[in-house]
Formats: sequence, structure tokens, C-alpha cells
Amino acid sequence: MELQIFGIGILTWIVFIPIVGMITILLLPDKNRNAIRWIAAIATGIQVILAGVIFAAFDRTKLGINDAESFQFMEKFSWITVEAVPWVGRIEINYFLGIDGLSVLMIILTSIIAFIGVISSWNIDKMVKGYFTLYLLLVTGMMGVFVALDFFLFFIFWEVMLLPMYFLIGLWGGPRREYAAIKFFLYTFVGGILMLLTMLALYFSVAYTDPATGQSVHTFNILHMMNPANYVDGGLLSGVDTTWRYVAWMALFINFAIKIPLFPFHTWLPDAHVEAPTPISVILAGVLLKLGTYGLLRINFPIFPDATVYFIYFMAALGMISIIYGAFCAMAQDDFKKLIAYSSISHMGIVVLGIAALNTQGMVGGVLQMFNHGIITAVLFLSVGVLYDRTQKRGLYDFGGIANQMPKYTGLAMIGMFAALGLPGLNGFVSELFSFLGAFEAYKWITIISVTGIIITAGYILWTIQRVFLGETPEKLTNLKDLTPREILMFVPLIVLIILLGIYPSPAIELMNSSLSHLVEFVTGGGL
Amino acid sequence: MFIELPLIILLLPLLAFVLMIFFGNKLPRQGDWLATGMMTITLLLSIVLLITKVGFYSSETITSNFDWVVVGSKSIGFGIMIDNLAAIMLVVVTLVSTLVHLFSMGYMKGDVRYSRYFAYLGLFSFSMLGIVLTNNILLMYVFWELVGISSYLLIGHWYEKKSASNAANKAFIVNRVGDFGMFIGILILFISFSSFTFEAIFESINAGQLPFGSEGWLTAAGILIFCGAVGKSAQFPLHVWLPDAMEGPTPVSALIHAATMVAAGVYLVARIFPMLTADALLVIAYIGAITALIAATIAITQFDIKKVLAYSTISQLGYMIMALGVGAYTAGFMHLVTHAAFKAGLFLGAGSVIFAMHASLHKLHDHSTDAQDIRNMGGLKSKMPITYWTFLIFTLAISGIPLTSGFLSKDEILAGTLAFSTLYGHWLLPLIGFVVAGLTAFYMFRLLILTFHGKPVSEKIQNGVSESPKVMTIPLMILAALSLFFFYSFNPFGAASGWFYTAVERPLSVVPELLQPATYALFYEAVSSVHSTAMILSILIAAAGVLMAVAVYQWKKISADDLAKRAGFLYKGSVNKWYFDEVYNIVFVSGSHVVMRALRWFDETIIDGIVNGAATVTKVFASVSGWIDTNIVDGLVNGTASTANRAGGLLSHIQTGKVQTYLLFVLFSFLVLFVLIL
Amino acid sequence: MVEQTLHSISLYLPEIVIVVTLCVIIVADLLVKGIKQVAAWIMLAGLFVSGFFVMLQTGTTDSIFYDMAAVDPFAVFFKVLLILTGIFIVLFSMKNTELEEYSTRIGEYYMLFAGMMLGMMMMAGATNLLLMFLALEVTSISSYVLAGYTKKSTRSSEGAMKYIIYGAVSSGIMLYGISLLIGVTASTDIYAINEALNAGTEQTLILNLSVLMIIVGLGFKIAVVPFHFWAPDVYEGSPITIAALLAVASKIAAFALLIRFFSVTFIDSAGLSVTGTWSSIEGIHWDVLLGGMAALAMIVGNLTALRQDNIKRMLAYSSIAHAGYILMGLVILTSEGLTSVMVYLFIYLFMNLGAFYVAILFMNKTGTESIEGYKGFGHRSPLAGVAMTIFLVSLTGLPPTGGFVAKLYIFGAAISAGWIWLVAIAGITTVISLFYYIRVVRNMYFFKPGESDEAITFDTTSKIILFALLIPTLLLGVYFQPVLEFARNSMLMFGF
Amino acid sequence: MEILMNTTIFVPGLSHFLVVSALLFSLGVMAVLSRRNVIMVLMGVELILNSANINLIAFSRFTELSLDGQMIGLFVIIIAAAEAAVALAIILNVYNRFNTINLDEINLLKG
Amino acid sequence: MELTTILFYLFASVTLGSATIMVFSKNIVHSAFALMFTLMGVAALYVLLYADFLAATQLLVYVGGILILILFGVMLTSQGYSLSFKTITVNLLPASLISVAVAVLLIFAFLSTDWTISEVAERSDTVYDLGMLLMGDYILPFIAVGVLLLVAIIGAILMSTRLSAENNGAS
Repeated sequence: MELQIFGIGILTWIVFIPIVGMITILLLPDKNRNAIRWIAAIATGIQVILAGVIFAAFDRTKLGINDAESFQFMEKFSWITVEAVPWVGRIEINYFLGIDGLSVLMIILTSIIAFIGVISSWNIDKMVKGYFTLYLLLVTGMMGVFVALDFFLFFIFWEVMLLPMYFLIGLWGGPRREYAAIKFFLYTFVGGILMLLTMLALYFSVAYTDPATGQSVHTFNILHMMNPANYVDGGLLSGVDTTWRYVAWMALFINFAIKIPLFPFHTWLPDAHVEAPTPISVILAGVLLKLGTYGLLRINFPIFPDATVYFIYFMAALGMISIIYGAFCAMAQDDFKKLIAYSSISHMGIVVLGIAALNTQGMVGGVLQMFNHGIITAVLFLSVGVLYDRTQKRGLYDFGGIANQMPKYTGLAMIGMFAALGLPGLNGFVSELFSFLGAFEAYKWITIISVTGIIITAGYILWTIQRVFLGETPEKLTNLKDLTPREILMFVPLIVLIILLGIYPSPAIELMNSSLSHLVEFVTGGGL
Repeated sequence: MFIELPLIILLLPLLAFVLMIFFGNKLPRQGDWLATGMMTITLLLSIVLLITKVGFYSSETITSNFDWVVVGSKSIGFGIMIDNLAAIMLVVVTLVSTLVHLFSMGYMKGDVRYSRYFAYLGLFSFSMLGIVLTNNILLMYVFWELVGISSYLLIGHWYEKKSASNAANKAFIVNRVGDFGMFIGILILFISFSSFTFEAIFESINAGQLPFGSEGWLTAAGILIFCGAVGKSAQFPLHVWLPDAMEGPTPVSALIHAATMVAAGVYLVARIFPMLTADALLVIAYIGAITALIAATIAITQFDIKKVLAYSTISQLGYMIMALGVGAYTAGFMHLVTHAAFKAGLFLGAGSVIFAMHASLHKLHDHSTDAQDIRNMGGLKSKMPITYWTFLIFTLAISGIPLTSGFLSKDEILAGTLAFSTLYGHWLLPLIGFVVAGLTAFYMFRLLILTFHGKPVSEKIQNGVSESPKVMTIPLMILAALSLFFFYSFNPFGAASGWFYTAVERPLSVVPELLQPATYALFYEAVSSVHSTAMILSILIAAAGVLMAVAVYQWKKISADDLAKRAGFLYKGSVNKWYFDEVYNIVFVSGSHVVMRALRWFDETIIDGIVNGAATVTKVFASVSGWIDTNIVDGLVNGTASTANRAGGLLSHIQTGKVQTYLLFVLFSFLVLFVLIL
Repeated sequence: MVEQTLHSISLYLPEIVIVVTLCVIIVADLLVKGIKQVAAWIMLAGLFVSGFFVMLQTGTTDSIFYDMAAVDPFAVFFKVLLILTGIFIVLFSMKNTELEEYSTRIGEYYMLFAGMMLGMMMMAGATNLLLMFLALEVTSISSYVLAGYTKKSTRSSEGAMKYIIYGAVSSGIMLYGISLLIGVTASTDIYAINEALNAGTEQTLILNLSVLMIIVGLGFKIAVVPFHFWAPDVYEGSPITIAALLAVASKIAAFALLIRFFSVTFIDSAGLSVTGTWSSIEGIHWDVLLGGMAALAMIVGNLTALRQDNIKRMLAYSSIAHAGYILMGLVILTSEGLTSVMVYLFIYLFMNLGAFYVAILFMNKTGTESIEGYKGFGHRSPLAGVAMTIFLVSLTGLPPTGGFVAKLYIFGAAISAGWIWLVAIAGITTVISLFYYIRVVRNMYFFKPGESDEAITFDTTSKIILFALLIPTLLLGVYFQPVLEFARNSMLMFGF
Repeated sequence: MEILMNTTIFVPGLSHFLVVSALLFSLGVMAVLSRRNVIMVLMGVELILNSANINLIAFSRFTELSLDGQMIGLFVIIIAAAEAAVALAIILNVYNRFNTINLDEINLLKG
Repeated sequence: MELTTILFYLFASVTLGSATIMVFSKNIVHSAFALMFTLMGVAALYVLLYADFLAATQLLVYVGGILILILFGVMLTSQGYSLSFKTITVNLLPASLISVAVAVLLIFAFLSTDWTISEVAERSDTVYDLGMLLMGDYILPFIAVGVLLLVAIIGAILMSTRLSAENNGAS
């Protein structure tokens, strides 16, 4: 189905609307702060609307994953084509966008989080123009990764996020912002290089025959890379279960594991989270981490099914370690943001465990957990942000008795916390349930150990609640103001989603069910 | 009707919760009438449902199901199941809840978060009703956790007190430990049978399917799910949260102990009873017995009125679990119902006393005296007659004195254990059963006597005490009435002939024959044969317990202190609750603290350290020599890339600035390269 | 004979225009006194005219001056790059405070500049060892003087002296190598040498020796490890415009020469295949040699750059590292590799000149060359700051900038040729390079400008020049098809 | 002696000239590397260039290269002259700045 | 024994001998004169190789031009008279090691190479042929070298003359 506005596909719109906003902002004078904010809000708001349209128009039955025919809202234009010369075939890079059940939920998530991020950025006063310019660029990068089906395009969007993030953390962040920013940059850059090299190796190993001319064309098309028939003889990554394929899988995996972040590639996250300004923490935890697991599912799994199966235990084990390790580390923190950062590691471990199950429940659970965790951590970071705005403090010991002082805030924040704790009736539970269900089918003991993570999680979340919200209100906190309408506005959509998806997750699961089932079949079937 | 009515029953408390949360503060009287009113409607509807169900459709199990989600090709449904068990339980829950609502209107008057309190009560009731009504173990788990969270909210209602929030945390986390097992059990069931509904699971097992093809896993699944009950019903070894939960308002304790939270565990075991293997049941029975004994021994020495009641609850729950374990299904469940009434009554009575004590102490401006310590009471009988008399009835009931409901159910349980031991041995179970019966009678009368009889410890306090308002005493009277035998069976000495026994029958086991416990017929035969023995024994033992208590505390014939001294370490252990909290603290709390600190250290030092290379070393060096720029990114450049940087430093040393040295290098490398390519 | 000469002249117009420009500048310098920057404008005009003639040669493939030089798409490609660079450098020079002091001698500056342009353009087309050496010397001698142009500065003088000593020795060694090569093959034309070698010369020892000696000379020109030592000192000493010229144009020309020399002379004509992979003549390991040097250059260049504080010096080391990346494309011995070298150079031109230009702008306004002195510049001058960031990001190789495409192609070619270890080194060193590039960015943005620091503003011309560099850098990151096609078509002369 | 001299091995052939050039080259290298005075270094460079020229001219005498070798030699001499001129000019300038032309004393630029 | 053989050894030893003196002499003026003899020896060797025109050029350009330039350089850059004529060596050990290695390497390479010799006839007059080549095959280098000289002259002038604003230093 084609959805077009002014002859341009809806996916292009949703990706590049922020760029339009960015250019508009660049043209405005610095002083016009409110106009800048409003433009950012409008740009991301339009994205939310477009995401809504996509949600409504999305065909839930189509499979996607490796089948170009069943991708939706596809846009494919030749971007760079260099005709063949005697020594090498045609070079082809396409502007190739499309979504399937795997990506649609991520698009919705990205648009929502981006929009909320803008609202929560409202009180940023330092270099407003620069801030929103970078912010919108970042949003385009994120959105682009989720819709790109050409590896080259995917990579460009992937790396486009780096620099804005570096500045957003480095310029608007906390006291150790520089350290955090460079650490983030370095880690992801290393991953990016690994991905670049793998991408090139894939490019040269994959060639499809152009039906029109009969030429053999090297391509960055991700879908072509999934077809074993397209691998040229003697290519570096041709064949099945070769060492180079394992190496390539590993390289990609490390790249994505850094983003996820999976133990032991996680140490950038606590620093980045702690130092980043609230909206950026929200984006970081809400969307950026999901890029890692999304990448695994979009690239590692279908392109290297053999290697995926080979490494799957390893992956599941890392997932388990992340769950337990993240949870314990979270418990040991006395910085509110750091605690949430480590809880993210733990929760993303559940995603990894779920998708490593290689069955539909696990996969659905994992992807749903990506979405849910995005929403939940967004709430948590917004909660910290609210307190930080008022007190300039983040230490757990700095608070207490907030519940008396800010009842509305406490209510909303506690829902987020309970969702993080996996309380049934809230969305976190559903995805954790399915992840564990799937994982348990595949790995009994790993799962059992992982499930102990939820006990630890309960521990640190309740402990945090007790520290921050309960108890007597100390003297210094007695004049805190409860949430402003703007702040409520940024919480409410997320809270509504938390509850809705907790009670009735079907709308979300329906979107991805068929795609993910197909992905599971595809991978376990060795890519056939 | 069997779909709409339960749904309304289920959702009314939720509606009350939502309304109270959003509008409670704005309503007149902070909306207590709204919450109570809605709960009363729920109660009435439940009674209607019970009568209809038991009266007209007694043998049917009514279920309805709808698809919740479809994952892959498996669809997961949610639904409602009404059988007699559920119908009876509905009434118990709604009844206790309604009375607690009513009582709270008096007890909680003037509380800072009055409307919030009622909202949470609604949520609590909703969650419990969900457990009761569901046909599905997953949905049960969902409500299970909701019960956990609402109890968390209620126990921590006075969260300004650190002890209250600690208790709330403890309750939730300890429960989580149990739920962990339950969760794994659920996973096993779903993986094996692709369904969450009890019906489908039982059918699959009945058809000979076993989890992972092994009988051991079936037993394991049963025990794992029972773990959930261990947590919620405060069974050994997870019973530690319950006494602490007394930090919540007393009506909440009544609700938790009587009808909602702790009952859920027993209800769960009853629900999954058909799939439990004989081995699993034996484990359950022993867990119950141990719990009953431990709690009873602790209760003897406690002085906090609510603590005594708390331990008695644990003990009674152990009874119920033990009953289910030995196969005395109906008796166990019946004890749940009868216990609900008298235990709710006991707590509300205690609440009434505490309320009065508080009022009196408040008048005296005495804030140091503990209003809940029975050593500060005594002689309240005259001041609070209604409370006293109802309390007496409850005490008689819990002690298993004939003509009370407690006698009926406890007698059947003891008969059941006795029968079980005649069939399989395991004499320990009936032995514990009888010992606990005696202990129960003893400590309950001790409580009664110390609180209401004798001379007041302090005249001043006693003078200030007065009977509680009607809104509090009426629930007590209703519950007292319900603690009498005729509600359950018209034969005061045999429950088996009552409507209850016909309504609630032990379901058929679905597990493979070799793993099954004794069939119902066989078991029932055994029970009949030992019934009179059990009855006589239980009456005697209860009487002995009562007599002992009266002798020690009323007549002071025997000195309590002497007894304590003579018991020695037993007394000490009992007073200190057998050191469970201390041991857990050391093993789990400190243990996990150690682990988490270690991991944090590991994370910040090793993992990050590897990344930062010799960053730490460099930093230490920097602070010593003080010449390295303390600037952070420089630190990073000097750190993360310290090796790189050092190499860079070396390389820039080569860059001496002397052109001849450069040329030397050039020619040298020329020679080296030449040697290399040869 | 005369016809041949006349025909050749018609195809050598771009170079001749430059020579004429040189003469006109001399005359103008003597006669015209009133007009400021007259030499610059003449130079600019000359470059444009020359560029025009270069464009006319597109598609021509011919050998001129008795096989001394070739006019082919390959040469045209490099001449285009050289003239582009030349134009930018003239523009840079017109407003450079460093050169203002020497305004009375500015004529000489452009004369030497013209000489250097001539030498470089000859390098791009030379097919005869003599002409190659001669062109190299014309370039070198001009650049020695240019490096010392700001002669009042001690550092400039020192740089020039080091440069000429180092250069003279290197070219001496190279000449010796050339003499050996000529001796073994008894010819001076590279195609003839290739034929002679293919005919079966067994003298691998002496050939390897001569290859190595020639590499010493060419390695000096492209500043690749271990022949790079002069570069940082000279870049730091030179006027910044000349540093830019050396880092870009001189390198481009040397690469043109290097590529033509090696990939014509030492190629096994039997080893050529349609798939565009070749092999070197048996026994002569110039590819391995250059591969090792490329790896060394990437490692040493990037590591040493970490420690630099002078922006020119940092860029010098960075250009050493980039020489390593570029060299990768040659050593993998595929046509794809050469194409990627050309793409790389094309993009390198814009991004490196861009970085230099911002440095020039900052130096003009504040006089600082120190990276530590860049603190707060991003806030004081948003445009230049952003531009610098983009150039540096491009040099790092991050999308969506040209630098990414450049690296992509080089890495891709190397991977497809199976040189994984070299690519691995390139990857690791790219990460290292992030540090020193981002450090500049950090200094520009992560510090607040001081109270007394005013905003730095630029005139329109500077902005236009900046955009002229910025837009290609960005555009090439997302749409590089024309460059790719240009490079590819320019490769056709090799006939693969 | 006469017999010795008439032995073919001593009749000056290509190799003899090449050996002379090799020795001259290494002497040039020695000068370049070891003499502090920059003018000495320059002289060393001249030696290197001369040695290369000997090669070229020897090849033109003994191989098919013929006059091409001499031609290149001619150009090299001219280039050497130009280079020397420029080099000396630069050295003079350096002398004006540093008051020394000892190479090891001129190292402001380093690192 | 032929005359050429004797002459070769004579000139070769003159060349190398004076080159050695040049390299190792402590006095830079001595070195310069030794260089003159070296260059003359090389010129003589050219004659032996039938390159008479080149020999003449060598004498003219090198001895007459470059050497004079160098001597000027020596004079202009020495402060006292005899003192600074002494030049000291640096890196003596590595330098000599490398030089010896280079010499050994080159000689080994030359001797182990099987050169394809094709003896040309003795030429009476190379000037005409060279002239023809210059105007023919080598026209481009011929012109280019002209530009080179032009550039070199400009450069040399630029470098060695005083700036109008410059007050310090001598030229």
C-alpha cells in the first residue's frame, strides 16, 4: 500500500520532517526562543500524527523481514548508480525505505519519545537554537535507522546520530558531561567502524542479477543480503558457517551490543545517562538503546542465520548476565539517574534473552519489551528530571517524603516505577512475561537465573521509592511545587500507554506477530 | 448472568478505586460513603451470586473466555470461572472487605490520606476478587501481583514512619521471592501445555501429557506454583513479612489476614489441587505443619496484641495448607472461610481496643506508652463490653471450642491429618496438628485474659478507655454472629453434613495414577473412621490449652516467668521469633549488599578500568606528580587512550627537530625495508 | 618532428598557460604598482584559463612530446584537482595576515606558486622518468622557497631549510634509484620499461633496490612513514596557506605520479585480468612495501597527532595518516582501489582545505595556532565553528560527510581485495583519529569564551569561500555518484 | 703487474664505474648524516647527485641506453645547480635568523 | 695494459680520495677544495665514458658555478675567520654504519647483477647528437628546466635579499 503526501512517501515525511524543522530553526534568529521550541514541537508532533497514520494503515498480516514484496509503505529510488565498467559491476545504492512488523512499533515509539522529549526540553535556556537543531537532527537519525532497508542508508542514519548526541550530552549535560560525551562517542564510534567493515564485506560478497539487464550487481540492499543465493562464489562471506561469517556476525554483534548496551560493553551508559540533560536521557534510554536490539533483529539474525544459531547460547548468556548484573549494580547506586541507567541494562538484557530464544513468544516479548522499556524509562528519566529541575540534586539520599509534597508527581512516577518492576497490569510485565516464556522454552536454567533478576529489581525499585517518596519530608524539600501542566502533559501519554498496553497489549502485538513469526522461521530455517 | 454479574462484582471495586483516586478529596467526607457503598453493593451482588450458584447450579462450573493476545500461533485467553469455590470465596472477600470499610470509617477518621486509604482498599478488593474469579493461572498471577502491590500501598500507608515503609518493602519483596517460583511454574505449564487456563492444563495432564515428558517436572511445577502460596500465605520459610505488616492500619491487617492476601495462597493451592502429585502434596502438608508449629510457638510469647494475632494467622494458615496437603480439601477451604470471619473479627476487635487505647493515651498526652502492648492493658472488659464479648466469641472460635465455626473446620482438619497418617504414616502431621491446637487455645486465651480481664495495669489509662462507636462495633457483631456454627452446618459436631461440604467437593486429581494421592473415597473412609477420635482429642486439647491459660494468667497459679525461665532457650527463641529475621538479614540482605557492592566495584573498577586502560594508574600518578592536566577529556585522552597516547609520545620523541636525525631514520628504514623485502 | 611538437603544444595548453601566467606576474610585478593583489588576480585568472583548457582535454588520450608526457583522463582528473586546490589557495592567500607583512614581495609568492603549479601539473602527466624527476624538482624547489616565504620568521626559515635538506637528499636517493632502473632496462619511458621488465628481466635485487630508492623520494613527497619526518616541522614553519598547499596539492600531485609510475612500470602485463585485479612483476614487492608503509603511516600519523597542540602540526600528522589511508588503495592492486584513491583525494581536497581555511580564519582574527587557544571559538563564531566541526568530522570519516565516502571506498576496495589486516589497522586508527579531531571540536564548544572575547565575524568573501568548501564536503557525503563516475572514467586510460 | 692489469677483471667495465659511484654515494650519505655544517651536508648531496650521474653516463656508455643517459645527466647537473642556489639562499636566510648554520642547533620545530 | 685502464684507476682514486677528504676534513675550506677535485675527477671519468660534452658541462657548471656558490656560502656564514671553519660531526657511529652498509649493499648488488652490456662505438662528437635530442625528443624537459631555473632564480633572490622593511641581519 502506498501512502503519499504531495507525491512523497509517508516514510520520507516521517524521517525528514525534523530536518525541515531544523532548517526552519536555523533560519530563525537566536532570540526567538519560543518560536524555536514551537517549531520543534510541531515537527515532532507531525511525526506523532504520521506515526498514528502508519499505525492505522499498517497491514498486520504482511510478513516483511526478507521479502521485499511484503514490506509496507515502501519507497525505493535509485540513489547512486554507477554503470558497470569492465573490471567491476554496477554499483548500486538505493534510497530504500520500508517497514514491517519489526520496525513499525519502533517508529511509533520514536515519534512519541521525540515529541515528549521536546516538551520536556521546554525549560532548556542555554543555546536554545543549537539545542533544538541538534535534537531534530538526532530524531531524523533515529527514525531513519528504523525505516532504512539499504545498509548504506542504515549506516548513514546510524552514524548521523553520533555527533548530535555528543554535543547534546557534552554541551547541555551535567558536571562530568565531557567525559560522558566522549565516552559515548568513542564506544559507538568503535562499533560503527566494526559495522562499516562488515557492511563492506557484505557488499562485496553479495550480488544479485538484475533481471532487466542480466548484469550482476553488488548491492547494499539488506534484503538481498538475506538471500543465500545472492552470495557470489568466493566472496568473503559466502557459504555457511565459515569463520569469516562468524567474525562478521561478531563484529556486528559488538556494535549492537554496545548500543544495547550488553555486559561488558555497557560502561558508557551510566555515565552518559547521568550527565545527559533529562530529555536526552529520555531519548537515549527510550530510543537509542533499542537501535541495538533492532539492529540485531534486522541485520544479524536474518543475514547471518547460521552464525546466529551458532552464537545463540552465548547471546542468551550475555542477556542473563546483563539482567542480573545490571540489577545488582542498580541496587548499589545512590545516584537516581545511575540507578535507572543500570536498570536499563538489566531490562535490555531481557530483550536480548527474549530474542535469543529464537521462538515467537520470545521474539514478540523482546520487541515488545523494547517498546515498553522505551516508554517506562522515559517516565523514569522524566521523573528524575522533574526533581532535578527543582532541587538540582539527583542523589537518592537527597530526597525523602516527596509523596506528601508532590502527590500528582508521586502518583505518576510510581506508576512508572511499578511498570519497571514488572507489575502485572502495566506494560512491563507483559513483555517480560513473553520474553521469559520464550526464553524458558529454549534455555531452562539461564531463564530461571534470569528471572531472579525480577526479585532484585523489586528490591531496588522499592528501595528507591522508599528513599525518594516515602518517609518524613525534610525541611529543605518542603517548598517543592507539584507538576506544572506542561509536565503533566509529558507524563500523561506515557502513563496512558503503560496502563493500556499492560491491560491489553494486543494492538501492539498484532502489529508484529506475523513478521516476527516469519523471522523466527527464517532464522531457524537457516535463512531459507 | 454468570458473566455479567461477576464482571460487575469484579469491576465495582476498581471503579471505586479510580473514582477515589481522582475525586476522593473533592467529595464530601472524602468519599468514604462512596467506597463503602460500592463495596456493600458488591457484597450484595456476591451473595446473590452465591445463592444462585450454590442453590441452582451447584454442580456446574461456568467459564467464559476471550482472547487477550495472540502470539505466534498461540492465543492466550483471559476469562472468568465460577464454581462453588469461587462463589463462596467471593462472598467471604466482599463481606470482610465491606465490614473493614465500615470499620475504617470510624477507625481511620481524620487520617491524612483518608480518601487515598479507601481507594487502596478498593484496589485491594479488586485484586483479590480477580484472583478468585479468574480461570487462568496467568491472570491469577496478574492479580496476585496486584494484591501484592495494593498490600504494599496499604501496609505502607503511614509511610512517614520508616518502619511502615520497611514493612511494605519487606512484604512485597518476600512475596516476590515466592512469586518467582510461581512464575517459573507458570512458565513450565505454558511451555508444556500452551495454555494458561486451569481447565486446559488439567485436561492436558489428564490426557497423559507431562511437562518436558517427565513426572518430576510435574511435581516441580506443582511445588513451584505452591511457592507463590508460600509467599502470599506467609508459609515457612517466607512467613517473615506478615508480622511486620502489622505496621499498616489495623483494619488493613484484618483485611489482609482474613480475606484477601493470605487467603489467596490457600485459594491458589485449592485451585491447582487437581494437578498436584502425591509428592507435591506431601511437601505442601509438611510446609503447612512446620509453619503452624513455628508460628504458634512464637505467638505464645508475644506481647503486641497485633503480633499475637499475626502469628496466630500464620499458624492457622499453616493449618489450612496442611489440610490441603493431606487431602482434606474441603476442611482446609472451610477453615479458610471460618477463619476469615473470626480472624477479621479478632483484628477489628484489636483495632477497637487500640483505637480506644489511643484515644485514652491521647487524652493523657502519653506518647511513650505502646497502645498495642497487652502488658499496658487489662481489665478493659467493663469499659468495652461489646468488644469484649465479640472478642470472646472469636477467641473461642479460633481455639476450636464446640459450637463455633472454628471447631467445625479445625476438627475436620485434624481428622484429615489423622486419616492421612493412618493411610501413609507421617505421624508427625497429626501430632503437630494437635499440639498447635492446644497452643492456639493457650495463647489466644492468654491474649484475651491479659487484655480484658484482671486488674488494669494503669487506672488512668483504663479510665480513659471507652467503647468504640457503632460504625466499629456493628462489624464486630456481624462477624461474631458469623463465627457460630450454624452458618456452615446445622450439626455443631460434624461439618460434613452441612451445605458447605456438599457445595465444595474435593476435585478429582488429574495426575497420572501412580502419582495420585489417595482417592477421595479412600480418604473419606479413613476420615470417617478417625473422626470421633479426632474430635474428642481436639476438644480435650483445646480445653487443656484454655485451662492452662486461665491457670497462668487469670488465677496466676503458675508463674509465667517461671515457665519462661524453665523453657530456657526455647523461650528465648520464641520471643525472638526463632531468629528468622536475623538470619535472613545476614544471608540475604547483607548477602545481596555484598554482591551488589562487589559488582558495583567490579563495574566501576574492572570493566570500566579495562576500558579506561591504565586510566586509574595514570590518574593516581597524576595526583601524585600533579603535572597532568586535571581536565577531564585530557584525563580521558591520557587515560582511555593512554597506551595510544604514550605511543604517540614516543613517536613524537623521534621527531627531534634535527634534520639529520630524520635522515638517519630515513636511511635506516631504507636499509631495514630492503632487508625485509629480500 | 615539428608537427609532433606543435601537436603536443596544443595538448599542453594548461601548463603553458601557467608558464605564461608566471611571466605575466613577473611583468606585472615590475610594472603595476597601484593595484593591490594584482598578482593574485592574475594567478587566479591563469588558473581559471588553465582549468578551462584542462576541461577541454576531457576524454583525450594521447601521448605528447615524444612520449614524454601523456594527456589522458587520469592526468586530467588530477589536473582538475590541482587547479581547484590552486584556486582555493590563491583565495586563501589573498586575505592572510601572515602574508600581509610581505606585501612588497607578494609578486614572488605568486611566481613561485605558479612554478609549483606547473611542476605539479607536469607530475600528473609525466610518463618519462626524466620528466617525472624534473617535474618533481620544479615542484620541490618552488615549495622549498614558499615554505620559507615568511623569511622574517625563524620558524619559517628553519622549516624551509629542513625541507630543502631533506628534499635534496631524498631526491638524490631517488635519482640514484632512477638511474639504476634506467640502467637495468635501458630505457626512460615507463611503458618501455614495463615492456622490458615483462620481457623477462631477472635482476630482482637491483630492481628492488631501485624501487626502494624511488620510494624514498616519492615517500618524501607524499609524506608517508618512515619518510614523513619533514612534514610536521615544515607545515608548522610554513605560512599556513603553504602548509595547506603542501598538505593537499603537493600530495595529490605526488600520488598521481606514484600511481602512474608504479601501476604502469611494475605491473605484470600477463597478470592483468578483466576483473580489475593485477599483480606486480614477480620478485618485486613494491606493493607489500607500500602496504607496510601505509599501515605505519596510519599508526604513526594518528598516534603522534594525539599529542599535538599546534593546529598546523596536528593537521600535518593527520595528513600523514591520510596518506596511509590513500596508499591502501594503491597497494591492493585493483582498479577499484585506484578509483577509490581518486575519490579519496577528491574529497580530501575539500575537507582538508576546509580545515586549513578555518584555521586560517581563526589565525587571521586571533593570531592563535594553538588548539588550546581555540577554546570558546565555537561560541564566538558559530559559522566557522560548525564548519570546522564538519570538516573535522569528515576527516574522521563519519557520515554523512564526504570523508565517510572516501573511507568507505578505500576500505571497501581493500576488503574486496582481501587485505583484511590492513583494513583492520585502518579501522583501529580511525578510532584513534577521533580523539584529536574531536579535541578541537571540544575546545571550540565546551568552553565558554572569556568575558572580554568578542564574537569573531567574517566578511562575505570568507563566508563564500567557506561555503564553497563546506557544501562539497557535505554533499559528497550523500551524493557522490558524479565523483565516482569521474574517477572511474579517468581510470579507463589504464585500459582495464 | 702488467699481467695483472691485463686480466679482464681489471679492465674498466660497467661494474667498475658502478662501484665508484656506489662508493661516492655512500660518501655522500656519510657527509649528509654526520656533518653539522649545513653547507657540508649540501656538498654531500652534490656527491650523491654526482654518483647518480656517473651511473647514468656509464649506462649510456655500456648499454642500449645510449645518449639518453647523457641527456639525463645533463639535466641533473642543471637541476643540481638550481637546487644548490636555492639551498644556499635559504641557508643564508637561516644564518641571518639563527646566527648559526649548524643543523643540530636549529631545532625550534619538533615533537 | 691500456691507457684507459690506467686513467680509470687514476681518476677513480682521485675522485674517491678527494671525496673522502671532503667528507672527513675538519676544515670546511679544505672540504670545499676537495670537492673541487672530486668533481674534476668525475668529469674525467665522464671523458672516459665518451661523454665529452657532459664533462665540459660538469667542469663549467659544477666547478665554475656550484662550487663557487658553496665557497660564497662558506664565507658568508662564518663569523670569525678560522674558528668556525672547523666543523664537527654528529651521529658519527650510526652515520658511518649506515654509510658502510649502503656501500656494501650497493656494491654487492652491482656485482651480483648480470648487466646486459651492449658496447657502443666510440663517439667522436656527442654535442651535435645531444643538441638534436634537446630540440627533438627532449624539448619538453628542456623548456621545463628553463622554468626551473627561472623559479630557482626568483627563489634565490627572494631568499637572499633583504626585505625593505627589514633592519636586522646581514645578507
